[in-house]
This record gives sequence, C-alpha cells and structure tokens, in this order.
Amino acid sequence: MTEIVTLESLAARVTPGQSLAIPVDGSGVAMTATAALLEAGVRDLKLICVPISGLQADLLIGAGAVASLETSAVSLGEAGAAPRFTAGIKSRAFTMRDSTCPAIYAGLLAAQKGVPFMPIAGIIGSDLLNVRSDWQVIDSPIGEARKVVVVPAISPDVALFHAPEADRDGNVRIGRHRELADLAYASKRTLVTVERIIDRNLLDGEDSAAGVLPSLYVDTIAVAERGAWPLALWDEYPADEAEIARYAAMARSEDGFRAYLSAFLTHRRQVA
Amino acid sequence: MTEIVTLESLAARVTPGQSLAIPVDGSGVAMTATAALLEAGVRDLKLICVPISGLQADLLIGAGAVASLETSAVSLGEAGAAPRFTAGIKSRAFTMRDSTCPAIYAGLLAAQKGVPFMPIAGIIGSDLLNVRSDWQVIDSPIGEARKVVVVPAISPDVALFHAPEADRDGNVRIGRHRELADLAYASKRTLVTVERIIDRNLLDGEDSAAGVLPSLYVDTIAVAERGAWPLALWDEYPADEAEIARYAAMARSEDGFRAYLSAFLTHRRQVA
Amino acid sequence: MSAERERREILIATIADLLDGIRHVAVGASSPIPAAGAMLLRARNELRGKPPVRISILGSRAHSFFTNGGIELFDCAAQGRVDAFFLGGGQIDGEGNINLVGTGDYPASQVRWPGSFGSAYLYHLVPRVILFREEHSPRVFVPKVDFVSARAMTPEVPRRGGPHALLTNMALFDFDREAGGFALRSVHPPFTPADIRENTGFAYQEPDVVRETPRPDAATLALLRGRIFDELAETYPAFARTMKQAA
Amino acid sequence: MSAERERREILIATIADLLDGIRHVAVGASSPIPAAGAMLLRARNELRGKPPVRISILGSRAHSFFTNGGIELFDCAAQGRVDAFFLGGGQIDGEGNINLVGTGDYPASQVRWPGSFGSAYLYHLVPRVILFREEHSPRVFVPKVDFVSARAMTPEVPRRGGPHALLTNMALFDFDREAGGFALRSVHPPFTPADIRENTGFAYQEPDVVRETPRPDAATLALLRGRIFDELAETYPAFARTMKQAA
Repeated sequence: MTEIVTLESLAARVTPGQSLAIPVDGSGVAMTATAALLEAGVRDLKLICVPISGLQADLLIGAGAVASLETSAVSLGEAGAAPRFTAGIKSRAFTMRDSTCPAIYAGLLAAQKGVPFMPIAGIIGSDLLNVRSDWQVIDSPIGEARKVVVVPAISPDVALFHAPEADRDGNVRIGRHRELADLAYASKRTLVTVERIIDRNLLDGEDSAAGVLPSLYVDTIAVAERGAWPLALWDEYPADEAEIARYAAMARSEDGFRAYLSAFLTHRRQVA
Repeated sequence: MTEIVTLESLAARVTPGQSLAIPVDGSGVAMTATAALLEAGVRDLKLICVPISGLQADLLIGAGAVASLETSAVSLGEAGAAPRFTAGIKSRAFTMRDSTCPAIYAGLLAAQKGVPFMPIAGIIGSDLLNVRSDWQVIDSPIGEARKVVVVPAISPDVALFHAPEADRDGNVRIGRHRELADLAYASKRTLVTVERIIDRNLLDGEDSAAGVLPSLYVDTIAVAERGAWPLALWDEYPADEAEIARYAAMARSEDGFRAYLSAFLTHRRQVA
Repeated sequence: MSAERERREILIATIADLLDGIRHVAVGASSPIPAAGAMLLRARNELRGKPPVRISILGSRAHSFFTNGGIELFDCAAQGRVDAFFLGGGQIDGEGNINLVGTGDYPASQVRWPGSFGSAYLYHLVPRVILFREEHSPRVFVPKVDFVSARAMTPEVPRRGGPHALLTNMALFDFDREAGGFALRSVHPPFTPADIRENTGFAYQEPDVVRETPRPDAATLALLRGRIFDELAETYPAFARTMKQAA
Repeated sequence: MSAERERREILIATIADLLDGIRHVAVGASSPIPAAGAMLLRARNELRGKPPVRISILGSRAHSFFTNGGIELFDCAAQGRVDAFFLGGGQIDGEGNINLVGTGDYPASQVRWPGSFGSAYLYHLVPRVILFREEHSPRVFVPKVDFVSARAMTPEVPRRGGPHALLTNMALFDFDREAGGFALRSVHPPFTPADIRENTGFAYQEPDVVRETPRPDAATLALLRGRIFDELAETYPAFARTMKQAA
C-alpha cells in the first residue's frame, strides 16, 4: 500500500546506483524532491528522461549525481542549451545513451507488458542504431518481409514525478498526462510529490477516475507545495522563466553552477 | 472531421466483407446500431471481439452476417452459453479464430504503433499456437535468450461502439473505458453511437479531457438512446437481465432465434 | 439449502486460506465464491492487523481501481502486481492443463465452450492460480484435455505463474510444480477419498491418511454471514441474498 | 524591425502554402513561425470553404486534443493521422539528413546540441516534413552531417514519410525524393541565387531562372496581422507581441 511520508523520507528511497526515470518539463517534474535528493547525497544515478529533460537533468548532472544518461534531448527550451549537460558531454562526465522520444516510450511499454523487447516504426538509417548497440534491426517475423527496429525493455528502479494532488489511499491525479502512468507501470517503485492531499477518493466518479494513476502503482507520496518550481505544473502554475534564464546564465560556469545549486538547496530548506 | 448523422447513415458506413471490431459487453456495445446493420443487410463480416463478446456477436452470427470470428470467448455471462455461436461452430458456419484476451489487445496495439507485430508474454504451451498459424514463437532478439510469442497487427476496417455522450466537435466521452480508445486508434474508421450530443466541449478541463476519445479518431457519430439495450452501459443503465435470459432461451432453436431477431429489429424501428 | 450453504461456506473459507499472504487478488466476472473468499481474507487480515489485501473484481465498479481499460489486468499481471487469480475449465487434466474451448476435434468441437479468455496468458504470469471448478466428475477431470487453452508447465520458458491448488465441490488438491501433478490435500465432508478416486479421471498423489477439509470456525462463520455477504451484495446481489436467506 | 517582420511574414506565408491540402499538422514546442503558418492555412481554408485543418502544438493546452500522454503524437503519426511536421537541425546535408546531436566524433562532440528528439521516427512516418532552419550558412548546410539523427532516404524499407521542402531565411528548396536531393525553388528578397550558392555547403539543383519568393498579398497580410497574431498570442505571447508592435 502507498505510504505518505515527509519529503526527506521520500528522497531517502532513492539509493546510489539506481536507475531513475523522470518526465519531461511541464508534465510534472519533481524539482523540490530533486533538491532533497541532492541534499541527501544521491549519486551514480542511471538517469532516464521520458523522453527528454531540461533543468532537472542539468542540475543532477552538474551536481555530479549522474553516472549514465538515457534521453532523446536535454534542453532548457526558450532559455537555450543545458550548460552542465553540454559540459558533461565534453568532459565525458557520464555515459551518454542517445535515444529518440518514441524509443524511450517503447522501452517502457515493453516493461509494462513484461516482454523483453518492443518493435518500433521508423529509425532505420539513423546513426542512433550505431551508437545504441542494445537496439537491433530484425526481419519482421510476421507479415510483409521488412526490417523493423527492436529496442529492449526499460524497467527503471525508481520513477519520480510531481502532480497536483493525491488522495489518502494513494491514488494520484494525472489528468491527461498519461506519460506519468507509463512511467509508473514500467518502474519497480514510484515516488510522487504532490501539491496537496485531498480527502475525497479520486476514483469516485467516471470523469475523475479517468485521470487517475491508481495507488497500486504508487509506492511513496510526499507533499511539496509548488514542488515543480521553477518549472510549470500543467495549468496549476506557469514556469518561472526568469528563474530558468537565471539558471541558464549562471550554470555556464562551474562556479556559477555551484552558487546556483547552493541557493537552490537553501531555498528548499526555507520553503520546507 | 467527424460527421454526425442518422443511425441509418451510420449503419450504411459498414460494407459487406469488412472487418468489424466491437467491445466487450458493458464497455459500450452498440446494440441499436447492430439492429440497424442487420436491417441494412450487412454480411460477410470479419468480426473481431475486443477481447470477447456476448449478445452482439451471437445476434450477428445467428443472422448469418459473420464470415469469420476472432475472439477470446463468446458467452452470455450469467445467461449461459451463446446459442448461435455454439451452433455455428458445429455447422462450421464461419471461420473460427480462437484467441486469448491480451493477444487481441496486442494485435490492436501493433496497429496503433504502425508495427507489423507485437510480442506478448505467456501463451507458450497453449494449443492456440497450433490453431493460429499467424502467431509465431521466436527467440527474443534482445536480452536474455528466451522464447517469446509474437502476434500480427490487427487493423480493423471499422470499429463500432456506444458511449454516453459526444460533443458537437465529435469528441466522445469514454471515461476509464480506454479499451474503446484502443479500438479506435487501431481501426481505419470508427463509428460511435451515443445517448446524447452535448454542447460543451469535452476537452475543456483536465478531469473531463482525461476521459475523452478525441474527434481525430472518430469518423461518424449517431444518436441512439438506450443504444446498448439490453446490455448495460457503464453505470448509466444496468443490463436487462430478463431480456438477455429471454434471448438465451429463444435462440436455442433456429426458429426461436428468427422470432427474437424479428422482434428485436421491430423494436428498433419503433424506438427510432 | 442449508447443506448447499454449508458447502459454499467451506469453499469460501478454503479459498481465504489458499490466498493467505497475498497482496492483490483478481477475480473474474461471475465468480461470487472466489470473490467471497478474497473478501474474507481481506476482512480477517484487517482484524488481525496483517497487511491489507487488494481485490479486483472484473466488471465491478466498486471493486476496480483500474483506469487503463481492459488491458490493465493483463499488464498488471505481467508486471508482477497480481499475486493470485482463479481459473476454471471445461476439462482439467492431471498435469494441470485446462481446456476452455471444447471437446473433440478442433474447430468443429462436439461440445463447444465460450473460449480461452485470458487463461493462456495469465497462467504464465500469476504466481498463485487457483483452479476452481465446482463440478467434480470424470468428464471434467480427464487424463488429457482435448485442447490446451493454457498449459501448466512449460520448462522451455521461465515463468512465475502456474497452478497452486485445485478446489472442487468434493476436495482440495495441491499442485506440485516439481512433480507436475496434483496431490490430494483434503476431502470436504461428507465425501470420502474413495468418492474422489471414483470421480477423478486423472491420476494424483494420495497420502496414506487423507484429512477432512476443516469447516469454518464460529468466528469465521460470523464474519462471513455478516460483513462478507453484505460486501458481496454490491457485486453479486442474487448470490448474497441466497446465502443470507439460508442463514 | 520592419525588415525583420517582413522576413518573418514571408516565412509564415510560405509555410501556409507548403501546407496546402493537409488535414492535420503537428508543430513542435518553441516554433512560433511554423505555428503561425499552420494557423494562416487554417484561417484561409475556413474563409475559402475548404476542408478544415487541425493543428497540434506540442506543449500547448489550447492547441492539443491529445489525451493519451506523450506517446500519442508518435502513435498518431504511425497511424497516418499526421500529414505534416517541422524538423530543424544543427546540420542538414544535401541528401536531406539531419543532425540534432553534435559535431565531431561522437560521443564527445565538439559542439553538442540537445539531441535527436523524435526526428529518427517522425521522418519515416510523416508524409510532408518541412525542414525549417532560419540560419542559412555553410556551417548548417553541410555536404555530409557528422551524425545522422534522422535519415531522409532509406530505400531498404518502405516509408511514407520524408522531407518535402527546406525553408530558410534566404530561400525555399524542394526536396526531390527520386533524385534524393534539394532543388532551389525561390529566393527571398533581397537575396540572390549567388547568395544562396555562397551560403550553402551542399550541392543542389538550380533552375536557369530562379524565382523570387512571393511576398504575402494584402489580404494575407491583413489576416496575419489581425486574427493570426491574436490566435498565436495564446501560445507564443512574446512573439505575437513583437510582431504586433512592429506593425
């Protein structure tokens, strides 16, 4: 059953060396929990971005917490390139596993369905097939004779995301952000931070239930108000573009990044 | 864009020889539309039950409209065996393609993703593999060396189901009955009957939107009040168990079935 | 009717015992006895402060927390999130294989049943599959099924799922995955081991002394006849009413 | 600023023309010019009584009718329900291959870009991919990309998708799938064919007489500066404001 704990306890559920899956900016990124993870000294993460990331991945990389990175892109969007990602690529600070968005979803889907691999359309001709030795091109075993790309299952040790609300049974409202369910189905453990815990059961009523990730898939919940800041949370609050631009500028240098990170961690402690 | 038409026009969209995909009882079975199809003289259908069927399949089989049947089961549930299905098997009135529930979903998923096949867990050792020559057992091309079953994509020509409501843009409320979306994603055309058309846009608002099949996937809509009768429609109305039992009794004989069918078609004309 | 109720109560209590230790059990539609067994376990765990039990009843609104459509139960099983499930069969053989399709030569079966449902898949994936078939007769329990909807043992592939026990109106068998067959565990009163031998078409292990299946104790019966049948009424009103009326 | 606005208006109107005839176009996040082009086509079709155009803007609430999460765009493309899409590239070569990963030896690139996003997949599946890259320079338009994020031509597999045109700040090229390369269609004023030759690192077909890219007519400009920039403001407020202020 789902446990509802403090943010620090939630952060303690992630241990060094685990694979950690995180969603795309705006879908529900657990930024406050990321600060708590860094505070707790998380390291050697195998980070899996579903299917891309921005500030969250850049912070984890800059803090030296990432051993390998599987993603289709890392970018700060309007604020430009992700500086610590770019620097880390140059210094080979982590093992890079370049992917393409639907291949990451396909890997998660294979895990969701308990099969070792998933076929996927397209991709043939891309150099990604050269650098991803775990992907294969096979002859389709069925139907018209043609080549098809197959990718291995992705079963993250931990999924971590942020959502507006959960109920006391551990059901989490995800609305139409079903990528969050895809994450949870495939992962061994799912950690969720929420803006608030509500008293009514989210599974009551057809409309409400349709947008719910059931507690069966949710291991641990903690409350973190404005827990996606400075990123957007659906239409609950917009991204703090100024803050992200400030990060983009400061993180261009290692020293600037350190200063930003320190302030970011302090900010979390003050909010908590 | 989605067209909103009369029930008769909707029925005319299904032509002889097409493959027709239908959902399980209670999920939203378009019974009134089935009467309209039979009235219009539909025949030679390749019926695909997602993943099983009851009264609807039995009526179509009894009326001689089914050339082949792909399903994981046909049963009237509490009312017992499906008499026309059982009789049709004995007389080899149609080509039987026995399946297992998740294999039908896997075939639809392959079509949804534009791949020729889908791997699926389990099944190995089942005689289904002997009677389904279109299924294969392959060595997994990735990961641990093991056998995996693969099934071909299922791309129905037409999907047909019933739902409580649609809006004027053609968005259909499916609640948590996401199997209806699975049907529509995989099918070339999707026909939907609804209890009512509403004025507000179903995609407005996160809770409402989460339970919507967008109009992009909906070709044709017609209104059919109590259009699932005598089957249940979610919690809108329960199954008419007495009517289903009456069918089960009458359909034991060919003559009884004809009498039931005739009354069923008359009932539709009177309601319309 | 009282004998009928007693028979059912033994089945329900036996199922609760067979499920002991699980976290999540799925129950097919039209399965009031398995559902009651699962509810009994849930209530008992609650009273004893043991870990909570989750019950999914297919087709029930109140007992479903699935939000991803008809595939979710199957995905859930593939993820290892379903600990127990029930399967029946028009035929069940001594190797634990089940036939939900029909007798005689496929496809024009002599007797045709509805079809395999999800059995071919779930038998591989759910660790504790309880075979539940009330009719105990040689036509059901055959040496070899005419059609294998789902096979119990497949040494050629790794699997976590398979048969755990077989429960009928007359007896309870354990399934021995090592030996690949059934062993008689207990016989429900008033039947005898000889009745079982006579009505079972396949070979099975029989201990020298065969136990009688225990009747539910007073506390269990009180729980069952009160809370459980009330809970059951939401999904199986007719069954719950019959059981209450008999009390 | 007026020249900048005029440049953008030509691009927007050209995109609307390139999209003519499509039913559904998807636009990536942070792509105000492609989005404006799609909106212009939609408005024009509406005024002319032509078939409606559906626009999906990734990351926009108001311009999304997806309800199945991040995968839906990709599934939708695989089903043939997306007619047009836009791709850019840190490098684009004369065979239409695009590089979104970086320059130099992988993985320790000299210049590293964000990554391939969905390009490797969508390039195969969307019939009318418009390559849109404002910077027109030899460092972008190279003879051969250092890393192929997505390949334009793969005769070894059937595909419905691929490049349709390449639009830059200076010119519009058609992609010839038979020949497997680009052909210059028109040059935006004030540039000349010589400017294009000088700033393009790959070989392409050039007609004897190169047309000038037409400027939007008065009706189009009125539509653009009124309704379209208003519609655009919901998703791209800063861009729409700049364009309106320049007017």
